Amino acid sequence: MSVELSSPDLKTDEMIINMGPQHPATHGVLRLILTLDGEICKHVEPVLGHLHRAQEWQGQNRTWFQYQALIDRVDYLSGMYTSWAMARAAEQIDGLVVPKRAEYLRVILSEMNRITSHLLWLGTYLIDLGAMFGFPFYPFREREKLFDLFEEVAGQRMMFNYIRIGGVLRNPPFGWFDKLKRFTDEFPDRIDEYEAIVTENPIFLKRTKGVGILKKETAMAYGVTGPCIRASGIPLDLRKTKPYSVYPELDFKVQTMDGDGDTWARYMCRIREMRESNEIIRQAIEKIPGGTTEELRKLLGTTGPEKDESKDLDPSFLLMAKKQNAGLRVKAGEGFAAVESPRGTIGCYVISNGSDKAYRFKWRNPSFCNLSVLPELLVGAPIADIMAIFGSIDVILPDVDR
Amino acid sequence: MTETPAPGNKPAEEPKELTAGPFGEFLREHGIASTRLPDSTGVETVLVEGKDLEAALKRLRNSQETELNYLVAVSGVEQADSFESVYHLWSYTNLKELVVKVRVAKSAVPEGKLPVVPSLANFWPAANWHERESYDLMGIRYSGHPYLRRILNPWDWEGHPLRRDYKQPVDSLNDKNPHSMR
Amino acid sequence: MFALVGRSIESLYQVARGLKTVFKHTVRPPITKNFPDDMPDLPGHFRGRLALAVNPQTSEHLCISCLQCERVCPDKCIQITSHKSPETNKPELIEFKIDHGLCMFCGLCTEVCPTSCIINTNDFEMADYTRESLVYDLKRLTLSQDESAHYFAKKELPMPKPKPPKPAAKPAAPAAAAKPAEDKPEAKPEVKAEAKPQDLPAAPAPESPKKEEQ
Amino acid sequence: MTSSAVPYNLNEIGKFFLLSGVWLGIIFGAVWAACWAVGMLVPQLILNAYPNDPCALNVANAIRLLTPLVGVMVFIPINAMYMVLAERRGLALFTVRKGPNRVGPDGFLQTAADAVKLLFKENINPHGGDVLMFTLAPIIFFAPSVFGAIPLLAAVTSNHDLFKIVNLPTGIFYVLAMSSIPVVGIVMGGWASNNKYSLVGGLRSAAQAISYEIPLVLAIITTCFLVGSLDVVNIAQMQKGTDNLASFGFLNWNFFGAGAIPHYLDLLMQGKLEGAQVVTSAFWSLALAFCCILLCGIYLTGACAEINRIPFDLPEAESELVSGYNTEYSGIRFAIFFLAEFTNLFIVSTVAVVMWFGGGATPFPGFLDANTFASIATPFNQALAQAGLPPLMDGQTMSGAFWAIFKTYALVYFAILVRGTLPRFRIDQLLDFGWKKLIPLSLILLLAVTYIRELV
Repeated sequence: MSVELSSPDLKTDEMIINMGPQHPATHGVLRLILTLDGEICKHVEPVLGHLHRAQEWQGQNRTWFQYQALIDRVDYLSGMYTSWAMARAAEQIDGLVVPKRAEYLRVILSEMNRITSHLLWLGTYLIDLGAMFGFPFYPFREREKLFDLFEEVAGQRMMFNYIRIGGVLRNPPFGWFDKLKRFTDEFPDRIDEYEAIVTENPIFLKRTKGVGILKKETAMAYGVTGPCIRASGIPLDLRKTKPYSVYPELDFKVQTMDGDGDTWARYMCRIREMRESNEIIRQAIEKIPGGTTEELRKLLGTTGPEKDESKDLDPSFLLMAKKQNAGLRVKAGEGFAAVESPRGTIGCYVISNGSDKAYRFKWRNPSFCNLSVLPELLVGAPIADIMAIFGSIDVILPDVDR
Repeated sequence: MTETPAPGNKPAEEPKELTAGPFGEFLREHGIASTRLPDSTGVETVLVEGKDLEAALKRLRNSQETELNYLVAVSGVEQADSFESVYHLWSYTNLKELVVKVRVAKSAVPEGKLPVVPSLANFWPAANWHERESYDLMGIRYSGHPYLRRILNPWDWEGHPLRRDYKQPVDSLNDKNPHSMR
Repeated sequence: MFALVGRSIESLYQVARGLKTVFKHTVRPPITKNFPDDMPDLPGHFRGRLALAVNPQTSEHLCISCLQCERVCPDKCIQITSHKSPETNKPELIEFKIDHGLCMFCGLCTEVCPTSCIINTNDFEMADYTRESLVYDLKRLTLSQDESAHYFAKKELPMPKPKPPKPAAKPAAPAAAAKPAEDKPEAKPEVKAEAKPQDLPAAPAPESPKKEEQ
Repeated sequence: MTSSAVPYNLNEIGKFFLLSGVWLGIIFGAVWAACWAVGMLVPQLILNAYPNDPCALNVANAIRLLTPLVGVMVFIPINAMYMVLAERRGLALFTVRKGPNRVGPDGFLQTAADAVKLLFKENINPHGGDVLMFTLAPIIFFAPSVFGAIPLLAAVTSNHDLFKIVNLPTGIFYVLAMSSIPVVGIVMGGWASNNKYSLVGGLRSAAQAISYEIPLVLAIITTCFLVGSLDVVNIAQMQKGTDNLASFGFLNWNFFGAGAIPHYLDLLMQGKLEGAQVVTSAFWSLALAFCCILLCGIYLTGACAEINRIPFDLPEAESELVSGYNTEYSGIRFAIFFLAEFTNLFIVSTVAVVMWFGGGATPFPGFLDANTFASIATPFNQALAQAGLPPLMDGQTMSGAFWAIFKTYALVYFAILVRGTLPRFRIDQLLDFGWKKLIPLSLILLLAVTYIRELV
């Protein structure tokens, strides 16, 4: 066989590789059918649904009260937000006004949850980039601390089941706010440490700068939300653009990045968001009506839970606008509510017919929508960048597949 | 809510005519007929014909006045007598929101066929996966979709699980099977 | 050329900064806990294995067979068998089964229980060899009087009122007292005296009892 | 929340050092005992048994010749076991964890348990794979590191009588030649696995090894050129400094310009420099030292790439290629891959120590040098002599071995620290870095060193 190596007729074949669903870096069970030319990606087809649990069907076949316990599992890294989206949808339909204290507790716990989610992303993203052994443990350390706090107030570390239709489940225990305050004090230093290791690291810069560029127009056309689109320069953050809950009372900035929105910008955006969330928590602790649990107890003049039934209670100190019981019903109507989750707009479209079950549930999951832009980003990228790009859009597969 | 009668439990139908909201006016100015539906929790809701859908959404997306350039979700809904495809439109730049619905009456769907709604995926990639999902779970065929394939269920799945008349298959991992592994 | 040299030096500096930060962690104490040796200090509200409490004062079984938990369970993992007592005309508990293999520890059953009978304990080590052994029956579920007292204090549950004395022998009583202690060694430690607040105002407190009590 | 109260972690650090000390004691005890038995005890026993038999003399000598091989054979597996444990515990220290601490006292036997586990696991042949190649690959990967290590034995033992035999006049070339063979094993393993990820990993490895071999060899050649020898023993000995320079300790190392700085200081103290010469000489000495530091850096970078350590672990890039060439391996074959990886790390560190960090020379004259060790060894030797047995070892060898190993492990720990910090390159960036940065730099250094050498 005489083949001229420089000839354009040199016969090469495209290689088709199945990346996933059991690949270590597909964050669970995403399957990417890659068509490779050498190490360059020619075509990508994501195959979803390996983790499909029929969350919408379950919502329609369980009572509101039961389904509240399930929806943390839709996006298990930020369970507060799925709960919150559904609670908001139901509250909108029902016309409930959630007490102030409950809203503040929601904000505090959700921002904590945002931090844990971003921390997990940070750790796993560095694993995707190959820093397998050292760095990823540091974000997880802080995450554990937050999970301990979650455990004290909600009962479990990830499946909170804390935000309920009309309020929240319970007040944090004594000393909880102090612990949280201590965490917010030390957390910025920890982020500084992460940044010292990662942000300016030449290898990290090489791997991320100019890689996986997501243009504004593309991002908007695909309905990308969350840090991904903020890194592309569009200040879409529902906490500011469509303010809900008590966010208007809190002082914070939407973190956007200039430039094209490459992988590094998405990284940086999340780092800044963590700092911002930390500030939000700090402010919310200051502003929460009734103060810490100890102060609230003192205010109410009660010592134990038996006497909490006092009637002359300031309504903003309540936790629930609607009594939670097994026969919880929501008025007939339809509504769409969205909250800003760590991954973007998480929306819940609910049609209720007044019974104790919803007539139709539809989740608008940020991961699902953000993932749809992946084939666009991956074409032309080498195989090593697939993980850098895929990791940077931060999808969580249960959220994609529901 | 008029359009949410569950089988067996339906509120009274309100025949009174609703006046067109700002978006309805906007659509009419551009020659697209629309019907105002009751607001969904304070957001204007319009019903458009399937054939007008693409034109309407292109207008709403590209026009300077509206700039509804953020397609939040496409949901398939099965009502008592119709299938609906619901489009939640937001804006990246301003606070406007709109809900657009397309209805296909069940009586208009031939036996053994799926209800057909025109697809947006060709000019609005955000709709691509949402429409696939809606097709997969609710069985609404989006005509003109570039790659209308099941997305959450396996490719060889039979039936559309969120339909009210869907029968769950009995397999080894299923409670209904007497030899269930559970 | 100089730019290249400058960039190289900058890069080396940044790498060195990273290495220094990592090396600094050597002197930080580890966050690892030696798990079986030192058990985590779980909060009272931790949602662990489900159990049935007895009255901490009188060691009566608290379950009134109202079937609320069975109905609310999203996983349908609770199975209650009861019959109507001929003497008192009230339901009496015969068997109570929880399939912990199905349970997802959402805690809804504990929220609806009118007598605070079913509670989430702090026990989370339930690994077993068969699926069948994950199905806990009444005997394995019922806590001893000490354990009940411990959890009632830890969760700040209101003390239940003793049931009115019954003329007939209680079928549920034998299970209540005879609970082997080694089942839950880690739950034994001293009852914490410090007050932990629970549901402050209007939490989803056990809704008005007697509602389902026929 | 409570962790920030106590900023010190002396407990864990202490445990780490204790564990290292015990393991190192075991390693050297075992190697020493094996070498002593094969090289001294057995020949002496044979000679004692057949005092005047020429045949026995030949047999004794033949057995004596086996000493280096036995030493290496004993050393490598135990050493790899320790290094795996040290890596895991070291990384645990850097990442605020505890690391393996269950098997044996405080995790002491973790790797032994792992080794046993791997030995008993099933060898799986991938479907459609080439079984012969698949089996040979780990051996080809592993064997060169064993044989490549042998000349270094002479260097680290200060050319002890027993190890003289393995010293080659072109020892460093032999080591380099051997170190380039393992890549064949990787490519074979990747090919024979019948797995696309493995194949990509194997090919990446080939590309990487070829591109990083050049700067690595150039760095070593430049240093050899500067020193004027290819003999590892010679190179190591020279860094002790000649008689009048020996008091400068670590400044004599090739790392600091192959004796240029001590030479300059010596001249300065003797007052032999005058006028502008004081400055120019100093400048050129420092320039040479700087070049040597760069050379060492190039070598370490290239070596990292040669042995596939982070940040150059592309052939097994876990997040991209699952595990690269060893995806399909299991059981003893995987164990051999694993063993070879750590052995290679040790060997490249030893080469660096011999080439740049003074081999067995003490960094500070008089600190733990031959005399100190001689005073430790004397009582043992006397006791053995009374029992009619050959002496254990002399102070010179002990000191050399101690310092060479000490420095080698210092480099190994540095590699662990790097592993704990840096992310991985991308393959094209890696090749760019190799071809466009390191190779030109090493060529420039070769020229610069040639020039500066004449000026110093």
